[in-house]
Amino acid sequence: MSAPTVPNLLRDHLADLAQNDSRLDGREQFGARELKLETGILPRAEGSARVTMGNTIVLAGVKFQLMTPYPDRPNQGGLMCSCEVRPIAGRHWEAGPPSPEAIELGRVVDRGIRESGCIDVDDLCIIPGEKAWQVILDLHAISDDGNLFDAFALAGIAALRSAIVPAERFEVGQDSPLKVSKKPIMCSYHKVGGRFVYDASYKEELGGDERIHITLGDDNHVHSLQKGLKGIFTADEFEEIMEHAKSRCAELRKIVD
Amino acid sequence: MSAPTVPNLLRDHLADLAQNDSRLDGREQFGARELKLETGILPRAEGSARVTMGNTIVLAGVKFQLMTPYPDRPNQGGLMCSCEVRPIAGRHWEAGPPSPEAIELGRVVDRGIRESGCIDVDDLCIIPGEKAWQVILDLHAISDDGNLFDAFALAGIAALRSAIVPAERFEVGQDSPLKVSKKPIMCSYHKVGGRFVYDASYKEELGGDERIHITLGDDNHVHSLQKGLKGIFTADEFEEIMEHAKSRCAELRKIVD
Amino acid sequence: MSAPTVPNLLRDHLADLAQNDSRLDGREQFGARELKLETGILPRAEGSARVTMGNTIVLAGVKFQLMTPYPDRPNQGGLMCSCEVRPIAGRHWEAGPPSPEAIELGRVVDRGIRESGCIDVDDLCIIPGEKAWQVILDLHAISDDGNLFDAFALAGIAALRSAIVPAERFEVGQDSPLKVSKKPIMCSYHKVGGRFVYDASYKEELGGDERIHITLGDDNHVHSLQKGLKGIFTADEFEEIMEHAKSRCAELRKIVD
Amino acid sequence: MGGYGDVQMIDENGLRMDGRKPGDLRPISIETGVIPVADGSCRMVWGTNEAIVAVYGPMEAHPRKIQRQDRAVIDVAYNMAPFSTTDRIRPGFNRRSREISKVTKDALESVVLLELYPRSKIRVSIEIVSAEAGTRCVGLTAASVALADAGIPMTDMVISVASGKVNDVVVCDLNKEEDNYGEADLPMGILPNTGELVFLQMDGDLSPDEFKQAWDYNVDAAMEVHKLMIDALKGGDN
Amino acid sequence: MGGYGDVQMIDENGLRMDGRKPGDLRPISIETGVIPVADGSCRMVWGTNEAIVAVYGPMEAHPRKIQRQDRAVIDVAYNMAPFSTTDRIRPGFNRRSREISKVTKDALESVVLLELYPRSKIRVSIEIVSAEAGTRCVGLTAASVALADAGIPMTDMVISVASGKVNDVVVCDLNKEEDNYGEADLPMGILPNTGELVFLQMDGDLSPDEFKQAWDYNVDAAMEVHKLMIDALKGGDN
Amino acid sequence: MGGYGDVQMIDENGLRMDGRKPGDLRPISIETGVIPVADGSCRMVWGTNEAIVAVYGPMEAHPRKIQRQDRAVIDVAYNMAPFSTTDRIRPGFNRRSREISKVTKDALESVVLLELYPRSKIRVSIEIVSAEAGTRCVGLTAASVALADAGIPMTDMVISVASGKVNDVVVCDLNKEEDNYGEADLPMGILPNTGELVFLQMDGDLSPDEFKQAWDYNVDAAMEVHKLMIDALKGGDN
Repeated sequence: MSAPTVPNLLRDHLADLAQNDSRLDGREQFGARELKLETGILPRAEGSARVTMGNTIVLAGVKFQLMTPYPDRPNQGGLMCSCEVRPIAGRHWEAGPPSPEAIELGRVVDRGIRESGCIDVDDLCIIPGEKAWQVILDLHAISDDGNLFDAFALAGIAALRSAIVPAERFEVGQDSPLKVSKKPIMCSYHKVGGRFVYDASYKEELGGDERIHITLGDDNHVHSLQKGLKGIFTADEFEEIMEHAKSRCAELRKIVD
Repeated sequence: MSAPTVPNLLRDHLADLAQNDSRLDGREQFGARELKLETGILPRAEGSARVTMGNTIVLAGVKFQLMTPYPDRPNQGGLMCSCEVRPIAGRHWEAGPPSPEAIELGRVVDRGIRESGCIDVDDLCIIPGEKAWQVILDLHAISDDGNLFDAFALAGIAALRSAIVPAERFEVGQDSPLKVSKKPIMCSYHKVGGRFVYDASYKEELGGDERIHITLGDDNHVHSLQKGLKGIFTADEFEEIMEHAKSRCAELRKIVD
Repeated sequence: MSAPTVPNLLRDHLADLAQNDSRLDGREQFGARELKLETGILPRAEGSARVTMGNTIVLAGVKFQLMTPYPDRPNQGGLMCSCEVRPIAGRHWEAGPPSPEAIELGRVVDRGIRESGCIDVDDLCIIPGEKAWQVILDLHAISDDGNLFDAFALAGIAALRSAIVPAERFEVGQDSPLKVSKKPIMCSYHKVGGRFVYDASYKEELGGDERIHITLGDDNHVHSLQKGLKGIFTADEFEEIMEHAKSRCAELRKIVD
Repeated sequence: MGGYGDVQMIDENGLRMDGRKPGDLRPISIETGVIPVADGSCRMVWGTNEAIVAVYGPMEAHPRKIQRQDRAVIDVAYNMAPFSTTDRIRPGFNRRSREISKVTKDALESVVLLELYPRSKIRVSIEIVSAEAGTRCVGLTAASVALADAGIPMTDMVISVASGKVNDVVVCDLNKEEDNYGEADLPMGILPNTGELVFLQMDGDLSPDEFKQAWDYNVDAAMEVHKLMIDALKGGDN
Repeated sequence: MGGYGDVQMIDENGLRMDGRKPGDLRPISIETGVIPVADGSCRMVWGTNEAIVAVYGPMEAHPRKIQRQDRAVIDVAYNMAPFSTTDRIRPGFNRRSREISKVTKDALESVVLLELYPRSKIRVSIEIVSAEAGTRCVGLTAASVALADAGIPMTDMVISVASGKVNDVVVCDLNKEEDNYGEADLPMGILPNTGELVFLQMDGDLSPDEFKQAWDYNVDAAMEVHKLMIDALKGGDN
Repeated sequence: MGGYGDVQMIDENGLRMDGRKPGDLRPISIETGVIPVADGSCRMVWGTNEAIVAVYGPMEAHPRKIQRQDRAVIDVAYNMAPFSTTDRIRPGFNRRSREISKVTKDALESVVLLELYPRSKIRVSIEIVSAEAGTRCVGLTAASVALADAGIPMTDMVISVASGKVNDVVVCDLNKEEDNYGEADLPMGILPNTGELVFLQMDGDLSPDEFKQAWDYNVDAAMEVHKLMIDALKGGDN
């Protein structure tokens, strides 16, 4: 992502709105944009999902490969999560090697899913020491109007939960659904106009400061956190968004089912 | 290749010449530059050729490696064609990763040779599933005064036809000539001054528009086509150059013998 | 390293000093800066050394890996020497792929150590054709005030001589000291103010011309030479610095013990 | 072209494995405005292919060295998503994608009125999210729809179709198996109003007569696709 | 987080394998001015971790496109030396290092008075020459000491500590085995004067109560480290 | 230097495997003007080595940052063609080629009158199309001929030769087997008119006496090669 000069007029406007407890599109501080989740939409992928959050659209696709287990973990397969934001997604995304922003995006989404332990890598073993499944989750942005983090995380877990292990094509047994035992959900907050808002749009990201990403699992267990960008926050601010994340994650978890 | 600003004076001059059915060096529309083909000129290569077309000079060298056949094609070896234009070849060629122009050049020449089926990859198998020959054809430009495509294609097929399989050095049998069953020949045409000409010089390329590359095999079978660069052409224009290509390829096919 | 414009004032000043047989810090032509060599300073490395030469500081660390011997050398392990100068070492060193200067630096230091034959690669074999040690010497600059070449070479041989082969961790026998049979020592000379000086500082390098690196072994055998940068020198000049190198290498060889 | 094998791809009635006659196209659907943040966009589903295209611009061309004083440049990035094929594709540099990006750019620059936007850049991003032979054709055709959707003036649309040969029979609009086991592939880019060409590739083996048949199939198919494009653009400026 | 296993990391007396109580820090030593050619520098030894940090600048920001008209930028390069770990690390590009460099930069830019140096760059180079869990914390903390050593004005220092969970016990300042076999890792970057945060990451699994305990350990530990930093800087400008 | 082995490379009469005496050069032929589109060029065949060199310029130096206000820079690219050796060389980045390009540039910049062409660049491209030990010497020597062919003013030519040691005998101008199985290699770049040096490398093991002998062989050989160069340039400006 190219670094746009900080747009001071936009910052001022966002600060004014915050004073009146409003946002560019009229949402409340923790209001969400309209959300749509569709699965099974990519014919060549073994699992797939499309998430639409306002004008933000992302795709997730799951593919499988056979791998030889690592010598020190002969009973385990692997889960890989790869994240690309290509120029299609917005005029601020450019071709070339991944920017620091894109690397962070991919790693944070990956950690949220992986650290929840939703995929049991022992289940992916076919013949110990010889053959195991590698599950590859590819996240692909189509339209970036802000908050790619949450859109990717949601599309990712939904695609995994829709995936069929293609054992027949690889001649190692019968096809069966991939076992996904948990539903890690990410909620992201951006400091805009001096306070944290939920599900920021691209313009709010552009005129905002730091962001915090929270991934929660069942029983509100914390699986992953990340603070990004320049900015200072207090323990009280964190506690406020953590409270919101607990209720919002619970809502989203139902949608994934 | 760096993108020179379109030289409008040159374009005008080329258009004037075309009006009078002439070219910069006095050739006719489909006239060719003087051509020289030499083989066996590189002592370290198993097959080699040098092609000189006017002031354009290229080398081709063939090397062999042992490979393990791909699991799904246990009876096949491989043919790889690699094409480099390094700064030696002209002041408009620069060091660095291959430009889009160089990538297109390599892929078009490669397809012309590969798609003709002139090398039977089944013949390259030594022990099914275990050992096969990989034939590597490297094309190397020395002096670029235009039409590298045809020079590379001609040097390539000639080098392959001169190649000796180095079985003794690899201790897998007796040396023998590489079997090359066909003679695909490429003819290239550039739109210059509003009409297509054959065997364009570098200045004609610089002041011209689109180009069309035609590779023909025995009995005028078409093996490969490519239109390159910005430009529109009609079916009639294509038919005219296809007719010329048929007769010119027949001439060149004799030279390769 | 970025190429600073040649600082003409500095060159003039250095020429004046040379006229009076002096140097920026008052040293004589062949005077050395204060030298400190410490070994065993990196807890995670199997061998290590820190060399301080005036304000120049470098680290060397030795690691071991198991390798499969090359088919044509079934009884040999390997020695690899890798050299990095990262931005920490000075404001003139920048991030990114290694500059031509850094590549030369690494290759010259590597050759000095490798060509002396101080590590007998036959000794590194564990099971012929199956398992051998690969010794990896990593050189890391911390503070560059000139003459990284000599600092790296000295740290490198000292780190190797302090290394313990970690056979127990790899379950292939008992730990034992790495056998290092020779002590190659490098001395570097820079043409500064029209004459060669020993152990140049960064400012002398900046305002100087060509440099010559000499690596000598036992009995003054020559193991490696390199002339770097633009500049012309005479046979007499070379003989003079070679004489100094013989005596200085003998001194340094004692320090390594 | 993977070569013959013994795969039978045309049945005793002259029909193809998916039931098409030799000259038939696969089903095609076209949708515009699918990317809210883009200046123009198109989703084209063609058989099991799906291409999504965004157009951004005209915008300032940077870096400066790609600028042309007298016209705009088109920057095309064609890419296959990792999950678009049976075997996953590793992301990253890829000569095939670079070449397809270049020939697509060459074709589009032939019809866009570039001289209206000196020193500008028009960015065209083609993502293949599902692939089933002929993706370069689908991508190029969808790109011309997306340019129209963005309101970029063009002399004509570009429609791209690939005919080829399987079991010695010339067929229109190769599907995946026909592409894998067939003997030739001839993709063309055709201007529907004049029948002129801006894109042409071919590889394999076609006799002169077969070549003529494949060419004609492509031209006829282009006219058919053109109608669908006009419908999708609702009587727009083509 | 490598997951449970059967490794017993807390003994019957509630002590950790290296003898620490759950809330204890590893031994820490701090030294400044260790790189003669740098504008500021710090060596921090923390357990068996050793980080060496150099600060260069403020200097002209180039290439031009990274310049900001109204403030300085900080360019952070975090790197692990090849010999810093049990298994050698291959030099070169590495997504983990890029991400740590970025979050470190984000944290430091939150406290440095950037607007004092418009159009400038401050270069911070962090080399981990010995690694034993928590290197990102050691690097960030040492970087804030090196910035102070270079005389760069800051609103506060940054102290970074990681607490986590092993054998279902929350512990402060994870060591290598605890990091490998533990169940969670929560690194934070704390401003000692206000208790505010500029850096936060976490992965693994923590219940709400465990999370609270780990957070509190980090805040307390930061105050302890702060005293050592002040000593090292000899009552400097923090 | 591959090390001893038991390979016998000097026979009972003191002759080498290719029949040369210890001080003899391999056969050398030199041709200029071999690249029609270049400003100067040279093909040098030396034993089974073949180097082709093109010189372009002086021309505007770009990118701007490589420009020097007071002189020209020489941009040298040394490359071995993939088919130049028994085992094919993969094209692409290569530390050995980078280092040889650099030392060749350093040697040529020592003799070219750079200050005549401020802010300019002279491009020297060296392609080794057949390799048989000593390619860096052949490339550097051929480059100085190509510069003369381009009419670039120089204070002197550069002639480069490598002597070395095989079976404990010092020999001139190592061939491939001598280079592979020999014990030392000493390439030097010599100015024939003054005997000064602009290029020097060495690796292996030479006693002080052996070193002296190898050095003398190189100086004598350079004078011999110089005559061939003058002939090739037909009494040109050297």
